[in-house]
Amino acid sequence: MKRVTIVCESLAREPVTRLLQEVGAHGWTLLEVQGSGRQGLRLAEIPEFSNIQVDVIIPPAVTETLLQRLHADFFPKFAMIAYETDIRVLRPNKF
Amino acid sequence: MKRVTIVCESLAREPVTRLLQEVGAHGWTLLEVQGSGRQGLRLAEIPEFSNIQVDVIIPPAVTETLLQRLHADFFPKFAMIAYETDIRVLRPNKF
Amino acid sequence: MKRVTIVCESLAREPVTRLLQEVGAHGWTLLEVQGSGRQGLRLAEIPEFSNIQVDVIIPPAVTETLLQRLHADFFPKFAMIAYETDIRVLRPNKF
Amino acid sequence: MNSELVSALGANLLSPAVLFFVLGVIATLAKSDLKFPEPLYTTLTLYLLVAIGFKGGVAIREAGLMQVWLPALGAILLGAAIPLWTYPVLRFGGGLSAVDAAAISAHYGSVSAVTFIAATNFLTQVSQPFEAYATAFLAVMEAPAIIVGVVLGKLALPREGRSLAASIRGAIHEAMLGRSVVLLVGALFIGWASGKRGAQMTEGFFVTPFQGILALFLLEMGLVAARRFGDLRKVGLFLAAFGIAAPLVNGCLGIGLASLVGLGAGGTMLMGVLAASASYIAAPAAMRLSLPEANPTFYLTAALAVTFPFNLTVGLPLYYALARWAVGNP
Amino acid sequence: MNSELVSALGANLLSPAVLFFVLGVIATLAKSDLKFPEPLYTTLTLYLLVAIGFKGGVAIREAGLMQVWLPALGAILLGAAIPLWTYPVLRFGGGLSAVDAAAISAHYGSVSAVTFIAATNFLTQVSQPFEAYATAFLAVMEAPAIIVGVVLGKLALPREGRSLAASIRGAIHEAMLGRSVVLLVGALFIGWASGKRGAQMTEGFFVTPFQGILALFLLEMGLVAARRFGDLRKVGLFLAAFGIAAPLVNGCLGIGLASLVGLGAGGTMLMGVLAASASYIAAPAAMRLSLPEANPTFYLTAALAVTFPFNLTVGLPLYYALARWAVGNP
Amino acid sequence: MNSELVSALGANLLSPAVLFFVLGVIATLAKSDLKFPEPLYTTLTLYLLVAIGFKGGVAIREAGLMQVWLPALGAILLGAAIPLWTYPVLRFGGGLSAVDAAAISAHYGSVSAVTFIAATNFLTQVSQPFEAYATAFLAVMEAPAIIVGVVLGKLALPREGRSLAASIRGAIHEAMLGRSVVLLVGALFIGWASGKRGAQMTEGFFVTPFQGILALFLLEMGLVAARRFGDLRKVGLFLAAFGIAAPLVNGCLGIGLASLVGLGAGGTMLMGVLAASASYIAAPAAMRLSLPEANPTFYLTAALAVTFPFNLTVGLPLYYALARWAVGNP
Ligand SMILES: Nc1ncnc2c1ncn2[C@@H]1O[C@H](COP(=O)(O)O)[C@@H](O)[C@H]1O
Ligand SMILES: Nc1ncnc2c1ncn2[C@@H]1O[C@H](COP(=O)(O)O)[C@@H](O)[C@H]1O
Ligand SMILES: Nc1ncnc2c1ncn2[C@@H]1O[C@H](COP(=O)(O)O)[C@@H](O)[C@H]1O
Ligand code: NA
Ligand code: NA
Ligand code: NA
Repeated sequence: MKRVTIVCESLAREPVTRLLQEVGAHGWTLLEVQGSGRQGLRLAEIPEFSNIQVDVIIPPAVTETLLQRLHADFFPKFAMIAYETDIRVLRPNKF
Repeated sequence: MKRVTIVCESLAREPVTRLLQEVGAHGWTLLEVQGSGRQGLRLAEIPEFSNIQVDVIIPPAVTETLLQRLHADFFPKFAMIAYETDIRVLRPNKF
Repeated sequence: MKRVTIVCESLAREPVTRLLQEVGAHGWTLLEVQGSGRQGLRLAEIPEFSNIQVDVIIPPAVTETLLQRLHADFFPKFAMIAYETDIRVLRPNKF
Repeated sequence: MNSELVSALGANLLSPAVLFFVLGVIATLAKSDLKFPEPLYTTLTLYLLVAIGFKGGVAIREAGLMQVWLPALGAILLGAAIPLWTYPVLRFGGGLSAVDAAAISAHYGSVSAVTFIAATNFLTQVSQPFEAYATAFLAVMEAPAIIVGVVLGKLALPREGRSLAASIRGAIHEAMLGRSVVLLVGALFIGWASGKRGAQMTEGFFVTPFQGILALFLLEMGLVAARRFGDLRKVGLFLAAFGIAAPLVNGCLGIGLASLVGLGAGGTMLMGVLAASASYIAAPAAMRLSLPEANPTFYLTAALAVTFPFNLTVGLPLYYALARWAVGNP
Repeated sequence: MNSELVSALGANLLSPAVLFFVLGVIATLAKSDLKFPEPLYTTLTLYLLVAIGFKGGVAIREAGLMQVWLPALGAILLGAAIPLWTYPVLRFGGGLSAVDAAAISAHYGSVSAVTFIAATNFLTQVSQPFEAYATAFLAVMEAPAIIVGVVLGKLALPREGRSLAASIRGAIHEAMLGRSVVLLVGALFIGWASGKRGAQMTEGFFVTPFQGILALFLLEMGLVAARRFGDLRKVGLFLAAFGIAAPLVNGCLGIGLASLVGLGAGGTMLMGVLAASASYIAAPAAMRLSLPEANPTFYLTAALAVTFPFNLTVGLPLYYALARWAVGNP
Repeated sequence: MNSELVSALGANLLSPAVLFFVLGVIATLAKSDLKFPEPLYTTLTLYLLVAIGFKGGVAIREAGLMQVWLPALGAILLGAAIPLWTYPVLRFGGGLSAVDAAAISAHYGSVSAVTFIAATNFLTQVSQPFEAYATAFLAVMEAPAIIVGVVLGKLALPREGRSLAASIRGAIHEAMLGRSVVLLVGALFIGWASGKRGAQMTEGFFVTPFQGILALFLLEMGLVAARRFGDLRKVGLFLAAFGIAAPLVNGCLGIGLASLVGLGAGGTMLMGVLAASASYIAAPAAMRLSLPEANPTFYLTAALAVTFPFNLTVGLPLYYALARWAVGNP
């Protein structure tokens, strides 16, 4: 199983979680985070301009679709990074 | 070394950290998170009904015990997922 | 690509992010976390005595420098753990 | 009584507190992204519990414990007794499983502090004096029904590992040392110990902004409650009807009891409100830990999406009218 | 008028609100680690919007809708019209790209609630009565310019996937159901519905601590604005100058309009302030979602690091002097 | 004096502020899950520092700087001098390592703002007028002992990489630009600049709810302090005794100094409280960064689990009695 982690500006919350549903993820976990990157510092002081991190556990097949969609539709618009980690889950049939 | 990540309803906080101590973990890191899954949306608005994520670094041997205990005692009771990642730690003798 | 995760007392925030810049990281993501370890419980109640987690994505070469610097200059001074995970990033040229 | 009821209803529905609740409901239904940060929720509940507890303690000091013990005992018994009628109704009338019936019963025998606070606000607004020491009844009514509910539920489950006694100990610990009871009972004691002097010193914080803060908090409650409206379909018509019928019945029981032990119109209404209200924080938390087999969708939806809004909008003026009629104060 | 302007300027610069703003700026420049937690920021904005909205609603009830509709309509038209002059100036005078010019125009046609609130504070301080229902103008002026700005920007972009109509619908949704509009309009309605009674009940929360809370919030605004000072180099001299010239021009337009529709000196100043202020929350959020091609550094730096501090310190007394002169109240 | 001490002690122990502190202690000891969210902690400290600083600034403006400079200078010298006696006692009497002795000394020479605020509260409660400009002493006493402590500690350590001068510069930066100093000194200036006018405008926020907010904050401090009680075993009896003896000695030093420079009973008590109090936020943060070799368990437990509760409950009335005696005001 794979964990895909997306760190992006919090305004992307709605579209990102909608995308996760579209590609077939059964859930997600969301954190409010601070960050620094090409688009500068985000201190999580004003909710509209802070960062979120979304972790989603999906089967490898779904990962490809998800990363492609992120690449095509999200990266041009939002301050965002995404990466994938190999994980071993308990109760894999859940995801 | 392994990192086990547990995402669960915050009411499980006490029992989960107690379990970690029982299986011999020397520490843990805890985050307040939001989430969506089979048991619906958890927006982290009311502390009693929000989610936490617990990360624990343990040797592979301990992982098995931990995952088994989670499977037997926790999964039937709590909204929860758990997964394991391979990591390389600095100062492994600490864990 | 590698993800290095540092969990440490929040007073180390300034020096840690400065170090990341020095070793050449192009960004970082920071979370406020609670924790338990050798130095006791940190409940994230008083900001001065709480914990942070810093995740940084860097090429493998940089990882070594970073971990060495952490080991030499930070571990003797601060309550801190650090570990590394293999990840696959979207748009690797960004990091 | 009728025209009075209508005017009380109007006054309640046009009070800022209720209107902010409605705003919260509308904002959620309109899919606005309005959301209170968790620390604000926690701060507001902390404030409301401490403020109401403190003022209640000062009132107990003034009234003397002799005035308080009898109705408080009645409140405890009433709380413990409510599950005894709701359980069979839910189990056999509604066809719910034994654990679910037990869990829901625990919620309706226990109390909602916010409903109580809104009721004191309502009484202030209609200029009806009331026994401020009634906060003591709030404090003692949270736990009994939770314990009874856990016992009922555990009896229905196959006995395994943890014994019944251990479960009940767990539930008692939860019910006694939960955040809300500690704050409420602690503040009651502090109010009692520091008395009028203490009340004067803290008036600018515990009294001056109280009604406004309550209004703000009810905005949040509107957001939270409306997010559960979608689950109404899942719980079915029976439970939705129960969520309105139970407070009506329990409200009458509370009002009857209060007029028996000799409370005035204000205190009688408050006892009615306590009986009518359903817990949606303490009881769910206790159920998750002591009766995890029960389905949270049932008890949370009934308590939060049906009973709470009903009591807040229509219930308060109704219990008030009934209380006035019961104490013969037309 | 001159000596009056000087004394109003002094009074403003020595008011706690402005001094706390300056403290925030200094703390950031001195590299102090002072930082407000996000929930506190959210709570303070929530409070300020609800309090000002509620009081505005009470004022509308008292004044009657007949008094309000005409200037409100004027405010809407003014907001929508401002981008029509700022867009060409930015595009052709400043050489900015079409999307950036459109996005910045949206910000200057829209409004800053905090600037408005600081203006009411200023009026209270100089004991100048004002039409409290002016909050209604604040509420209706947020959206129009945002929509106009999105249209201007989209027209300049190559047409792809999402149609212009869909973008505009998105922007309207953002502008209408964003947190700030929901809170402000909701509180306006509640103030209107609960009237004087409601005002009395919540006075201890919405009025008593208001000025102090505003001062605390401006400390945070000083921290936030000063963090953008470093970007001033990136945006260039033209945009910095625009950030001061635009509010001066728009302020005059607002004051002219207000005196035409017959507002008093207070209301006239407030209309001037609304026109002069630039949005730095609602408009940026809408631009990120509806016009992501525009560079946030431009619009945020201009609105937050130039226009907001300028209006708060020098602008308020200036618009006040102009408003008094415009209504012939020397 | 004796019977007065007893009655002042009783008044203090039954004040809401102290009782809420005790509630916090009990809640932690009873293993309740009561916990304040971090943003609430931050907000409460922010409020208390700004409110006390602002009022102090207004008082300085009224008293004139001529009144303030001499006792302020005394306060600075006293703060810097305290480590000079505590260091040898801890090092040679208690057998602590040089770094630990230096770090603990820094804490006891520095000050606790919350203890000071509780003292002003106490004085208000017993209707004792006091020099409100004493907040200036609080502001200037935070840094000196921290710098002296770092120097003492660094001298004892083998010289490596970073020079002594660099360490001290680091400590000064920490001590001068830390959150608490910025807020306190900033608010002092603002109070001074905006004067009576400013005080009137913000009274509903900085004065009206002040005592209640302090009580709520002390609930949190009770939770926090009690969590350290478990470490008392680790630090040993000597340090526990030091945690009570040091404030007594330092309190007398402060009271002696204050009566020399001619402060009244109120101001004398406050100077005593400042000398007696031990820092538990600013000093620990500075030590972690400038003297990381020192063990935090020692200084935090002594300052937070011993000295703070002692001063709050028994110390305040005691220093008050001593101050009245010292200024010949029986
Ligand atoms: N190298 C990195 N390591 C960890 N997080 C990063 C890194 N680069 C960017 N981020 C995160 O991604 C967010 C958006 O990145 P950017 O678009 O580069 O500003 C930043 O605010 C950080 O939270
Ligand atoms: N596929 C998933 N990816 C990431 N997090 C998940 C996923 N499924 C569930 N979770 C997290 O686990 C919590 C409990 O899951 P559940 O029991 O399915 O409601 C959710 O609230 C999420 O935070
Ligand atoms: N075994 C572990 N697993 C996960 N996190 C840990 C572990 N040990 C320590 N930590 C984290 O690292 C912080 C510092 O650790 P320590 O220096 O051991 O107190 C703790 O507060 C935890 O957040
Ligand atoms: Na009930
Ligand atoms: Na404008
Ligand atoms: Na001291």
